[in-house]
Amino acid sequence: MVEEVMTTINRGATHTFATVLSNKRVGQYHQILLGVGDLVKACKPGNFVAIKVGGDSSRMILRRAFAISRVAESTSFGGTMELIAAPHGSGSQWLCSQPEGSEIDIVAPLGTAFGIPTSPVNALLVGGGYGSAPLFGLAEVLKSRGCKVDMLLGASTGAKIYAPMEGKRSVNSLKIYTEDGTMGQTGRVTEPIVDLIKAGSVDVIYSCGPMGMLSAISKLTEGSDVVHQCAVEEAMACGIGICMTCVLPVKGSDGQVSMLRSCIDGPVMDGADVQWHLVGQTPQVQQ
Amino acid sequence: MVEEVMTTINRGATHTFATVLSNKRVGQYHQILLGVGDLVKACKPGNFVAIKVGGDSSRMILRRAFAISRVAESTSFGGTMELIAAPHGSGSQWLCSQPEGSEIDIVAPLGTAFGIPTSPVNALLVGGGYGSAPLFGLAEVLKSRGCKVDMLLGASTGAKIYAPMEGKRSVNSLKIYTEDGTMGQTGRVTEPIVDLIKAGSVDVIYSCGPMGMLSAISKLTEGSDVVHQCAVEEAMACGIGICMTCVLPVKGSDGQVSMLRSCIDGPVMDGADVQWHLVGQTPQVQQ
Amino acid sequence: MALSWTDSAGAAMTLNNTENFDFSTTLGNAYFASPIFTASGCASSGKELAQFFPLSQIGAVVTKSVMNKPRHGRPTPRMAETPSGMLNSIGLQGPGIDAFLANDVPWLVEEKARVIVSIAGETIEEYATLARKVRSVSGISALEVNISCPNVENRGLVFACDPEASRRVIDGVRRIIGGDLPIIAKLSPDVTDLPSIAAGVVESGADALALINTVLGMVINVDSMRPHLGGKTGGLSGPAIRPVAVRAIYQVHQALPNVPILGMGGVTTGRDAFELILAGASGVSVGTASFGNPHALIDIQNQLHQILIDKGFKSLKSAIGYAHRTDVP
Amino acid sequence: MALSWTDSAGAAMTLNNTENFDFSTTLGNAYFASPIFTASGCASSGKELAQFFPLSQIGAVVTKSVMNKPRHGRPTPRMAETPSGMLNSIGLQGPGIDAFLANDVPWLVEEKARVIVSIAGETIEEYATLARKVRSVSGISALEVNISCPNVENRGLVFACDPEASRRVIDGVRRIIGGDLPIIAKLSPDVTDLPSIAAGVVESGADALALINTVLGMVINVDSMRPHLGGKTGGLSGPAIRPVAVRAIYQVHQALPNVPILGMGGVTTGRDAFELILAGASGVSVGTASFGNPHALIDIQNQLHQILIDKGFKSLKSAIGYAHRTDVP
Ligand SMILES: Cc1cc2nc3c(=O)[nH]c(=O)nc-3n(C[C@H](O)[C@H](O)[C@H](O)COP(=O)(O)OP(=O)(O)OC[C@H]3O[C@@H](n4cnc5c(N)ncnc54)[C@H](O)[C@@H]3O)c2cc1C
Ligand SMILES: Cc1cc2nc3c(=O)[nH]c(=O)nc-3n(C[C@H](O)[C@H](O)[C@H](O)COP(=O)(O)OP(=O)(O)OC[C@H]3O[C@@H](n4cnc5c(N)ncnc54)[C@H](O)[C@@H]3O)c2cc1C
Ligand SMILES: Cc1cc2nc3c(=O)[nH]c(=O)nc-3n(C[C@H](O)[C@H](O)[C@H](O)COP(=O)(O)O)c2cc1C
Ligand SMILES: Cc1cc2nc3c(=O)[nH]c(=O)nc-3n(C[C@H](O)[C@H](O)[C@H](O)COP(=O)(O)O)c2cc1C
Ligand code: FES
Ligand code: FES
Repeated sequence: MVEEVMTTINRGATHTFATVLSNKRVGQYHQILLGVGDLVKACKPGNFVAIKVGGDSSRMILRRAFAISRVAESTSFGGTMELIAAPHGSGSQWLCSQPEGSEIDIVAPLGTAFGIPTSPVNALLVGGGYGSAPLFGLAEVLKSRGCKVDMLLGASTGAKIYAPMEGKRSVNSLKIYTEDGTMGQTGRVTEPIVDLIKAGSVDVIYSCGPMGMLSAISKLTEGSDVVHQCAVEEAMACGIGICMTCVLPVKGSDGQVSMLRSCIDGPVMDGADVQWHLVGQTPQVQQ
Repeated sequence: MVEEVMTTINRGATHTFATVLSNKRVGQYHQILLGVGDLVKACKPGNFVAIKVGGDSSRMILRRAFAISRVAESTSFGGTMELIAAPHGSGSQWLCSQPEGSEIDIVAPLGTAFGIPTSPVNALLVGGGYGSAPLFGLAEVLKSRGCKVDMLLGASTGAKIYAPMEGKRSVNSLKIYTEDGTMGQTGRVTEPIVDLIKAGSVDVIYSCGPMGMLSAISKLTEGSDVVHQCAVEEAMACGIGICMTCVLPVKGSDGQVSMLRSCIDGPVMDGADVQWHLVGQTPQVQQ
Repeated sequence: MALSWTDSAGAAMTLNNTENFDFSTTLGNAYFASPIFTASGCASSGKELAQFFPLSQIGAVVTKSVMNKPRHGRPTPRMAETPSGMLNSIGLQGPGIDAFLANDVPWLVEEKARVIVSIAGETIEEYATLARKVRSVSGISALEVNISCPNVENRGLVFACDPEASRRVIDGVRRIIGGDLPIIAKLSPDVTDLPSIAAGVVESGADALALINTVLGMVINVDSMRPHLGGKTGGLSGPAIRPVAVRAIYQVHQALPNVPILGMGGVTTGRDAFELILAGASGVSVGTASFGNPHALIDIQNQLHQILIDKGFKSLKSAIGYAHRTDVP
Repeated sequence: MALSWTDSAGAAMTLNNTENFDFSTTLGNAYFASPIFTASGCASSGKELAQFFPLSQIGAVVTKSVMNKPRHGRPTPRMAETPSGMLNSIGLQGPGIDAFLANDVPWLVEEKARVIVSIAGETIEEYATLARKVRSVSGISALEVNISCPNVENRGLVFACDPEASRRVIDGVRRIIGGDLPIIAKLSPDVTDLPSIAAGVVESGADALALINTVLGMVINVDSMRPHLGGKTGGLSGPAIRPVAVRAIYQVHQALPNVPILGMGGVTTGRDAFELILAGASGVSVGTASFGNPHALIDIQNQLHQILIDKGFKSLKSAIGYAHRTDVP
């Protein structure tokens, strides 16, 4: 029997306005700092924000999802939230063009967060493109729990690597891979993972990036003891669990596959449960 | 036989970008100065401009029409065009919120112009609300041709009267009427016209304002020798003569009524020819 | 910038405190304190929206169309944004009627929400089965019968596109339900002659009509150069289709002035809801707007309430179909 | 900011100078150097757009549907902007076929434009009369038969909504025209089963299909609280309906892969034109987009040309219906 998991939305989720405190270009991305007040208290690494784009008379009617890169509480600005946004289509371009002082309409924090181990473990954080954004905040939390934190970042080209100076301080090691060799080593970020798993030097992998990367890592961890927590990226119409557009085939504890909403049962999911080979298909209903 | 008049679009019409040089609030209006270059050479009093509103991802797909208030050639900015815009709905509000330096997409000059008499005459200029905008430029031209220029401006309230200081210099007299008495005399701008016509002190009336005002003036001039040139305001989808949405019933020289496009056979039309009682209806086809 | 909806409780108070104005509506014999409802499939089963406002504050929750058996629905991608609209092809993913009635309805009832259950079947028999199961549960205000799904017995033709099949579905459901629960037949706009389909289902026992379901559309992904949606075609919703909804409601209200209509299609503001009511809607469902604004229902409800009062209406009911009045303008 | 269209002559040169790429298309036996046409009713008779670019530079000018007698059309207001779209109710205002053929066609021919004449009638007989008059004039590349107008002989039902009436109109026109001039039947999307209507008119002699005419819609003016348009209902056009156009073209191309389709509905950019071509259009008409951008046709033509080359197509023709290919993705 397919039993739909009745998840509820992130209890911290609030619909409010945020002020753009700064908007800087970093490589091919924009680093956008939002003043969001007390809402930061509810944000955890892995959560995302859904942003209304295009202004009042826009033809874009749906929100756009962005990972929360990190949050902070500053004395001058109150709670702040940082996003790393790629100007992709009209919506993200609009966001990236918002000047300091603009008010934007957000819903946050949304979705699941990366699970934090209760005891110190060896953690490998793997980020693809802007997928690195939430990993630095995660690294800080893991470090504070005594974990060893190694990080691998990959992208097609150097300008798509996001690795801020401050961020580097919170990891034990950082390796960069680009496909065109313009930064770090030439190749894919997934290449070194096999050996790390074999060597037993990794307990948990946290990943965020393109679906292809997440799926490849899931394959690599298959059969090993390594836990793989990945933040998926499916197109979302609502971000709050009411539209059923963002589903992924996920195997439950009973062995049955159901179509789970990646906005409320994700974006962070167990990579071993996601049925990567069924993405874009519909599993058979077993009764 | 209804013979459709095959008018062609204003030969000066150009589709180009203009720069917002300044945008000031004046009463309930915005006085917007655009840098438009050589295009000013083709602009005549009565012409209008069609402006793309809302930016690239707007749900507003049609241009908005605004009378060209006046044009000038300055040494520092080149050709400039001034508009007086009321923030009415989303499109005009967008225009009124454009900061200095914005580039806007315009098509101008469009439509017919006020006819200028070849000999000096007594001209009465009647403006309702922002309808006064093109009258000051017209007044200058008339003055330079030796005409006597009297002006009547009316609006529901004082903040809707547009009468710039410089403009007042180009008229022989200026009287203001407001319905709520907050500026000038209390009443409607049409009230004094009967006596002026009777007194024979007017040869031509130029009017611009709400359709009700234009229609009322046409009634007052009926049977007199006074020529009435009015700038009409019909909703326009294209502004360039290709959609047939902006039509008005107008009697031609053959006595037949046809539905003429107010964007290319207007906005300036002979008030005596417009069949005001048929606006919003369809005349019978006579064969 | 002040947010009207940060204090939704306060907002609701305003609604209740207005004397001399009656905001209530009825569909068949069901009474609703407010005419603003969720749209089926656009509020899941209610829990998720309850994070943003109490479900008891809106007119009713129309639940996602449920089928007899659990269903995975269509493959992803399931959505594409289009100019002022979106396409969806969910394919009626859901837990099946038994789990739904056991879990979701009791929860909604506990939340003091008015509940309209939407059912969908692939055969006329399935609709009857669903109706039988719904009848056995209490706390439900009305039954919405979504006949805009393909009829597996008849060339996959959508029920609501076939006058005869539409009639037979409603007839079957009516026999089971008896006279107690109002039946709302939800129709598709993708037909040549909507008023005649509407007349047919009313004759067969529908108490009210829900207009409109999504408009059939498609997007080609210009990168892959193939249909973008997993299900190829999808349903177009959102402001883009509002003129189609207004036309459908106006046409059907003109043909059947005594049949209440639950209107929907692109309603994003109180102004839009007012437009549908003037055209002939007795209630208004809000679908896609909630995706862009989780407080859409509350915002729309507050705005509509204010507009009706500002226009001088003494009740919502006196505004229904007001655009049809024949006195000289 | 550079404006691509300030030098439209230069832009056209680019198109001609590209070797190894064939941008041409055919509808029946008519050849067009470019697949981008005006849409009927959205370019008047051509003169007005000629201010912005030479009409010889686009694929063809489809003229405004002309009737036998001169016509005033519908009362104003005739338009309402809607989200990403607009409603129009022009009601086929025009000079009548005689004045049109005497004045407008010769002017277009002189301008070296390819001309497609669109005709509209209220009776089957009127279509035949129109066809007879058009046949007697030279310089016309194809005849578009707009059957989306009400049939005065049959309860005002729109011809294109009635399979039998559609067939009879096309049959009558075909008999008059003989085999020389391609006949393009323009269909309405407001039907339950578009592919069957399409098949009917093709059987009756249509060489090609024009898809889609506007979608029936309505706007209520919330100030007057009455229908906004003078004609009450109007036709919805613009980007809002593009997903409906893509679906219609895809469906009909699937059912009738050998019948050329002149696609239209919300095309504003080269990307949009490409989407319709992938769905199955052999040519693309641009309507409402010209209202917002007088250079829309030239812009779209240039963009489409570039997209096709960038995607590696050797000809426009090889992209037609490419989204239907069945090889594994
Ligand atoms: C949970 C989550 C976290 C994300 N985090 C980030 C981030 O930190 N930084 C960042 O730059 N981007 C992030 N994205 C991707 C971002 O949401 C898309 O780039 C954005 O939605 C594109 O919108 P657009 O209007 O620019 O593009 P368009 O292509 O015009 O968008 C059209 C539609 O497709 C959807 N869409 C397009 N691309 C994507 C995509 N890659 N993922 C999901 N939906 C998409 C849009 O939401 C929109 O509905 C995230 C997406 C998800 C789901
Ligand atoms: C020839 C001409 C000259 C004009 N000159 C001026 C001027 O100098 N200053 C000024 O403030 N306004 C002027 N207007 C009116 C101006 O075009 C409208 O205020 C504007 O189009 C409203 O657009 P919106 O999006 O703000 O309003 P909305 O009401 O949201 O517009 C919706 C649609 O209705 C049309 N519309 C709404 N109101 C009018 C109107 N009054 N006239 C024509 N179309 C309308 C819009 O163009 C749009 O298509 C002129 C109109 C015309 C036709
Ligand atoms: C994602 C999504 C899912 C939907 N699911 C259903 C459904 O299960 N049953 C149904 O009757 N209508 C369904 N609809 C249609 C809506 O209830 C509504 O009729 C339509 O979307 C038009 O309203 P809107 O523009 O406000 O969304 C769905 C619409 C959307 C967008
Ligand atoms: C103002 C206007 C007038 C139109 N007149 C006609 C017409 O006379 N004959 C016709 O076949 N289609 C007519 N159409 C429909 C268009 O040709 C086209 O099919 C439709 O608008 C969809 O394309 P678009 O979205 O590019 O405008 C008209 C459309 C508009 C907007
Ligand atoms: S995005 Fe709507 S349910 Fe996930
Ligand atoms: S506005 Fe299009 S013809 Fe006048």
